[in-house]
Amino acid sequence: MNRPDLSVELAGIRLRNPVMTASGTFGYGREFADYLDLSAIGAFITKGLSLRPKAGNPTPRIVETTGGMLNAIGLQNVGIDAFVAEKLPFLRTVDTPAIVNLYGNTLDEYGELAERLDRLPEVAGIEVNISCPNVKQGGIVFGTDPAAAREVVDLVRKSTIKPLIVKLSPNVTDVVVMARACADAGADALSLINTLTGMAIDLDRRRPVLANVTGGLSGPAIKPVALRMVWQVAKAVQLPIIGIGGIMTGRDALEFMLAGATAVQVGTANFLDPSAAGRIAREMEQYLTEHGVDDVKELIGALRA
Amino acid sequence: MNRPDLSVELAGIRLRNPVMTASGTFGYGREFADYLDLSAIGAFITKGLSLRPKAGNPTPRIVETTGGMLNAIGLQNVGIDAFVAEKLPFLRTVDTPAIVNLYGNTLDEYGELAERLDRLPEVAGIEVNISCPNVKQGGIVFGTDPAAAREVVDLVRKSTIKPLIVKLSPNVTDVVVMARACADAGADALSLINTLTGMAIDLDRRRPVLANVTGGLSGPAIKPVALRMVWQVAKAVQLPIIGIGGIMTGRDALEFMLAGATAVQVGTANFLDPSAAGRIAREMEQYLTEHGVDDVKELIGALRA
Amino acid sequence: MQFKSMVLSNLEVSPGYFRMRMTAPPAVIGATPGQFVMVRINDSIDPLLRRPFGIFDLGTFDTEFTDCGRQSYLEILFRVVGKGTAMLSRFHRGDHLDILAPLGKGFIPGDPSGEKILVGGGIGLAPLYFLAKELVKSGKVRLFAGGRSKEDILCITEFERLGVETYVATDDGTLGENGLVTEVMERRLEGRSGDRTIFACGPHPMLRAVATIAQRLQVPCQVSMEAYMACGVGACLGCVMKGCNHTESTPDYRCVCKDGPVFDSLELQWD
Amino acid sequence: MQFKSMVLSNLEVSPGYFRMRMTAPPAVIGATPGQFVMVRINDSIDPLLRRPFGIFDLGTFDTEFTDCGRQSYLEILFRVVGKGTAMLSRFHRGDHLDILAPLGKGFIPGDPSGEKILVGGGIGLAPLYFLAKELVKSGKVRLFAGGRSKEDILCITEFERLGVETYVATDDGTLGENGLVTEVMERRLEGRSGDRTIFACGPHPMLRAVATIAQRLQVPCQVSMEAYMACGVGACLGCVMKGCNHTESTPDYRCVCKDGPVFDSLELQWD
Ligand SMILES: Cc1cc2nc3c(=O)[nH]c(=O)nc-3n(C[C@H](O)[C@H](O)[C@H](O)COP(=O)(O)OP(=O)(O)OC[C@H]3O[C@@H](n4cnc5c(N)ncnc54)[C@H](O)[C@@H]3O)c2cc1C
Ligand SMILES: Cc1cc2nc3c(=O)[nH]c(=O)nc-3n(C[C@H](O)[C@H](O)[C@H](O)COP(=O)(O)OP(=O)(O)OC[C@H]3O[C@@H](n4cnc5c(N)ncnc54)[C@H](O)[C@@H]3O)c2cc1C
Ligand SMILES: Cc1cc2nc3c(=O)[nH]c(=O)nc-3n(C[C@H](O)[C@H](O)[C@H](O)COP(=O)(O)O)c2cc1C
Ligand SMILES: Cc1cc2nc3c(=O)[nH]c(=O)nc-3n(C[C@H](O)[C@H](O)[C@H](O)COP(=O)(O)O)c2cc1C
Ligand code: FES
Ligand code: FES
Repeated sequence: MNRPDLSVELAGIRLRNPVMTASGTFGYGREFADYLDLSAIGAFITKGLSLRPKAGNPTPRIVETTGGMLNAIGLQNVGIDAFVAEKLPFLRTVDTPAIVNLYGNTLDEYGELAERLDRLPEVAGIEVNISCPNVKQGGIVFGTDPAAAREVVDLVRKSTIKPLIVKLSPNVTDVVVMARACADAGADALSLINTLTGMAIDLDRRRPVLANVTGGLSGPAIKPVALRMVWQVAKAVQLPIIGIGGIMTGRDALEFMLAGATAVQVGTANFLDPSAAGRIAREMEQYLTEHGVDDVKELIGALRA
Repeated sequence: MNRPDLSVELAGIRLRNPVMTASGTFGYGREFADYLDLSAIGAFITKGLSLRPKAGNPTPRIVETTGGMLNAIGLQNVGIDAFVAEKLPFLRTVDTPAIVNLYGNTLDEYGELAERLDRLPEVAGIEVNISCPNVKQGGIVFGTDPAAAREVVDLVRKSTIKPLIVKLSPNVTDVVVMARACADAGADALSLINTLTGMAIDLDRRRPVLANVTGGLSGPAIKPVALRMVWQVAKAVQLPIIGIGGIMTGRDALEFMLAGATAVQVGTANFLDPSAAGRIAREMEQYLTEHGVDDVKELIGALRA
Repeated sequence: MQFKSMVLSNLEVSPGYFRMRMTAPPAVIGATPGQFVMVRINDSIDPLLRRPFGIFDLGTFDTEFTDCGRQSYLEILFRVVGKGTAMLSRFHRGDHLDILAPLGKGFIPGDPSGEKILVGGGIGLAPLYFLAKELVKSGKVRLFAGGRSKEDILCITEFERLGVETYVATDDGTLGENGLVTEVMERRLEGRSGDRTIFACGPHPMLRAVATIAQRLQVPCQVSMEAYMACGVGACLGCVMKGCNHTESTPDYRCVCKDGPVFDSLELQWD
Repeated sequence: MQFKSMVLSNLEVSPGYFRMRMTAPPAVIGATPGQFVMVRINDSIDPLLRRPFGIFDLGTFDTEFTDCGRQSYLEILFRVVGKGTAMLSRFHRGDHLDILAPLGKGFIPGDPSGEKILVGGGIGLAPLYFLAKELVKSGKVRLFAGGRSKEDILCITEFERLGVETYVATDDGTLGENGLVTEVMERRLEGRSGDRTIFACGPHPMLRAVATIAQRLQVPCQVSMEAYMACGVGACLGCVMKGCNHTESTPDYRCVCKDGPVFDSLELQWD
């Protein structure tokens, strides 16, 4: 048998395979270069970028929970100027698409960031984070209110011709409503899910473990919620979906594709195994080979439910 | 040192300790009698009861996920007539309060059920499930719409003078809004959380594992989300709270109390360890003894955040 | 009963199939064939839920490690199919398990004089061995054992040692007859009469076929069912099957864990 | 580097403290003292994240189990504080681990002729042993070791065998002087001069005290910090500490995993 075709196209970006690395879990790509050949994965998403440098939250910022972890990094990042000066040169050296995840504290910041990124040829696409639960001003409001989401996406859409991916929050009553709002406003694809808001408590000290009190839950614990949301949105909205949430193995990734995802992102798994994303792509290929599937695209939305 | 005082009062029900067993995970109390001395726990909640017998969902109804499980029992139950005839006599034989969890498919059913239970002296209180994610008609609507929740609680309140607990769904954008609605409508206490809606996929068969496609996620995986919601609601609403979600140990239970819970419910843990609820109460007592806390009530809401 | 148990031995009796002996309290010896155990594999949360296994055998042996001199044990026979059974396969003597046992309702031996027909598919043989041990005490026992391939036909020697007459069928013909064990059984039963009872355990389609044949030939038939289980004690309602009187408005669900795992085949709806 | 490692030995050197030796690829021998490893304890999800440990020692030994005859190893010294370390404590020879190593920036030995002052609190001694082994090659090394009680003072004999002059202080006076190790160190340094460098590892309050003393006495001081870590490679930003130039609008966060764990004490903000 021939090797199965793992390539997919996502919002105009051609991926050699459906495996990307999730924003905030893979730095700016370079951090994992010792462990993972970037050309083994489909694309990578850089850490959430803002207009100005952002300090983020005090520490502790992370804590392990059962089957997952909470993080309250608070979107610490170098800001767009330093990004262009320090991080962009590396992106030029790899032939794997780099997608920039961005967020703004105000509507205008979203627009300005998108405009500036629009001019950078190293940037294959933009993933708009409207969902980060850690930053009061930005995340919460845009990510849980359909009208606000529509406004943000609309503005970003006008500010760039690059492929526009919108990343959704799971902390909503009806994710389909949010997905529709983003679709209507011109998103090319949807990423879901971001982290579920959670909390951990240090009993002996009678304090929250995280300095920020609450944080975002990621890892295998949230996979069932993520799969459900991908499936719900895939049925309702005609946009390609990137499935995210607790993906640890090639089988996990393929489950997300059955539920309707065109591609996936690997987050927390990068921490346990810095070569996870490459391994997952290999495991997907192996599964397809063993099961006589020529083309991974056959699995997209192929769930019989 | 004297033994610490573990008793709490909840909506007028006196509990010898804060540990209850969660609805749907403990049958009607009798199922666990071989493994657990019911007088070792504070109270137990019976399986969700409806007016008429309910068949529930086709099987498979349960599947394990990482750090948790999905269930789509579909609220199978014997109905109130059989409950009175077959289950009530046992409740008479134990000196531990039995709280009846109920749900209706329509508003009227909620009212009628509450009225009928109101007359039963064996029933120490009523827990209204407005949050079950499995039954389209009932669960979803009442549990995620504040106006509908208010209506249900209002009607049940008018139908019974028994302690009235309302159990909230975590599948909402803002649990505090739901909590306030129930408080305003006359709830005496709030239980949170019910299960998060999730899904599992059988890759090889390309089918959902559960016949019902989606199910409710419970177990330690959801504990961070549950803690967060208890904390949010405790800050905002002046009602006693019952913390539920992934409690496996006495430490877990005490964390919920720090976050603001007056009592807790143990669900999935009963399956791994049929004596879990009793063990958890013992572990709580031991922790208090070791840390020189005389009264568990000191911990309620004592989180320094 | 909930108890801590120590693994005494764990042998791979056929590729991917393990026979594990573990200590048990004396009261477990009162279990009836067809009852099962729920095993908590470790006190981590991975795997989270207990795993159900039929009782393959039980008994007592002389030991130095208890005061009284005799130690009760129980055995399970399991096939590695996923995470939990893979972990179990790596247990060795001295490792500990947390067990609930005995659970559920077992087989009802019935009239001692009649002929007993056991039908097992693959790992479905597990509870039938314990049953055979009891049944041979009072009468003739025949076993029809089926499986995909010769590796899936387990412990036949043990059955024969009990004096059970065995018939084997495999899907690929690598052992015994080529074909389905239900066909072999049907041929065997067809046209004969007398006081007979069928006891069957195996995959759902096999049990359905056995039930159909039994009904046609009017032979009483007990089947041991499998289902996903969470609690094992009748509380979660995860493991139900439709009873014969089931309709949507008057549900007649039976818990495999509590009302079963052994049912009279006529009690169930076989859709 | 990511590699599979086999445990060679795991000894409880003091109640609750374990010294574990494990195989490593030859390249790991190039690690500098102060660098650390991230250990994946098993391939289950419990515990989920890797756990960071300083390198206590490394080297090679003759072996039969490689072709080349020499096998590289590394050692960690760890204290059981929670789930992961409890699991690690139960590992024995032959068990496997998945390791990332060497990670981060280690100590900078500096001028070979100067006097080296090591200050370790409790398990903070771990990376100082590897450091001492390097430093004794070129000059005088003194160790100030502190801990709650005598059980928390580790491997002093090993340090002395290297020729390190050791001073011990315990909070309860059960070994060495009664009091804080920083006080003992301060007394020792006070009023003397010469080319000296401090290398410290231990709990945060101890390091803060050491940094303060060093600054007052104008002795260069390197500290090895701890933080909750997820990735260990500078990607997640979970492990940051405020650098000396940090303000909210011009953040100067340093990653303990990548920019550290060893920092010049003047590089950090010690609030
Ligand atoms: C009453 C009863 C008695 C049983 N007796 C035996 C026995 O004697 N020997 C034996 O080998 N097996 C027996 N089983 C089946 C055994 O429980 C499952 O094979 C086991 O739970 C799988 O665990 P796992 O972690 O290895 O698999 P998982 O990783 O959980 O799943 C792997 C595969 O096994 C299937 N599976 C998982 N749980 C069950 C379950 N409870 N019932 C049926 N299929 C399941 C899944 O659908 C999946 O395809 C029995 C089951 C029941 C209900
Ligand atoms: C660079 C570095 C080097 C280290 N070197 C050593 C060493 O050589 N020997 C040694 O015994 N320990 C060392 N530690 C600390 C060690 O990583 C933790 O003790 C270990 O991760 C705890 O794991 P656990 O699962 O047992 O504890 P958990 O169950 O996760 O937690 C138990 C307790 O340990 C604390 N803890 C958990 N993780 C960390 C962490 N990453 N840093 C600090 N505290 C933590 C928690 O706050 C909690 O109070 C080092 C830490 C770092 C960052
Ligand atoms: C430490 C950490 C930092 C993260 N930072 C970002 C971020 O900057 N922007 C963003 O959109 N998502 C961020 N996320 C969310 C992930 O991209 C991903 O959506 C989430 O972790 C779920 O996937 P997982 O379960 O595979 O980790 C972060 C997650 C983690 C764990
Ligand atoms: C098998 C199962 C059945 C349940 N049935 C009900 C029910 O009938 N009514 C209800 O309000 N909650 C029901 N629940 C939810 C639990 O009461 C509890 O809220 C949830 O499981 C979270 O707690 P846990 O993580 O401790 O299990 C059920 C949960 C499980 C696992
Ligand atoms: S397994 Fe819970 S009712 Fe049968
Ligand atoms: S541990 Fe991830 S950046 Fe340091």
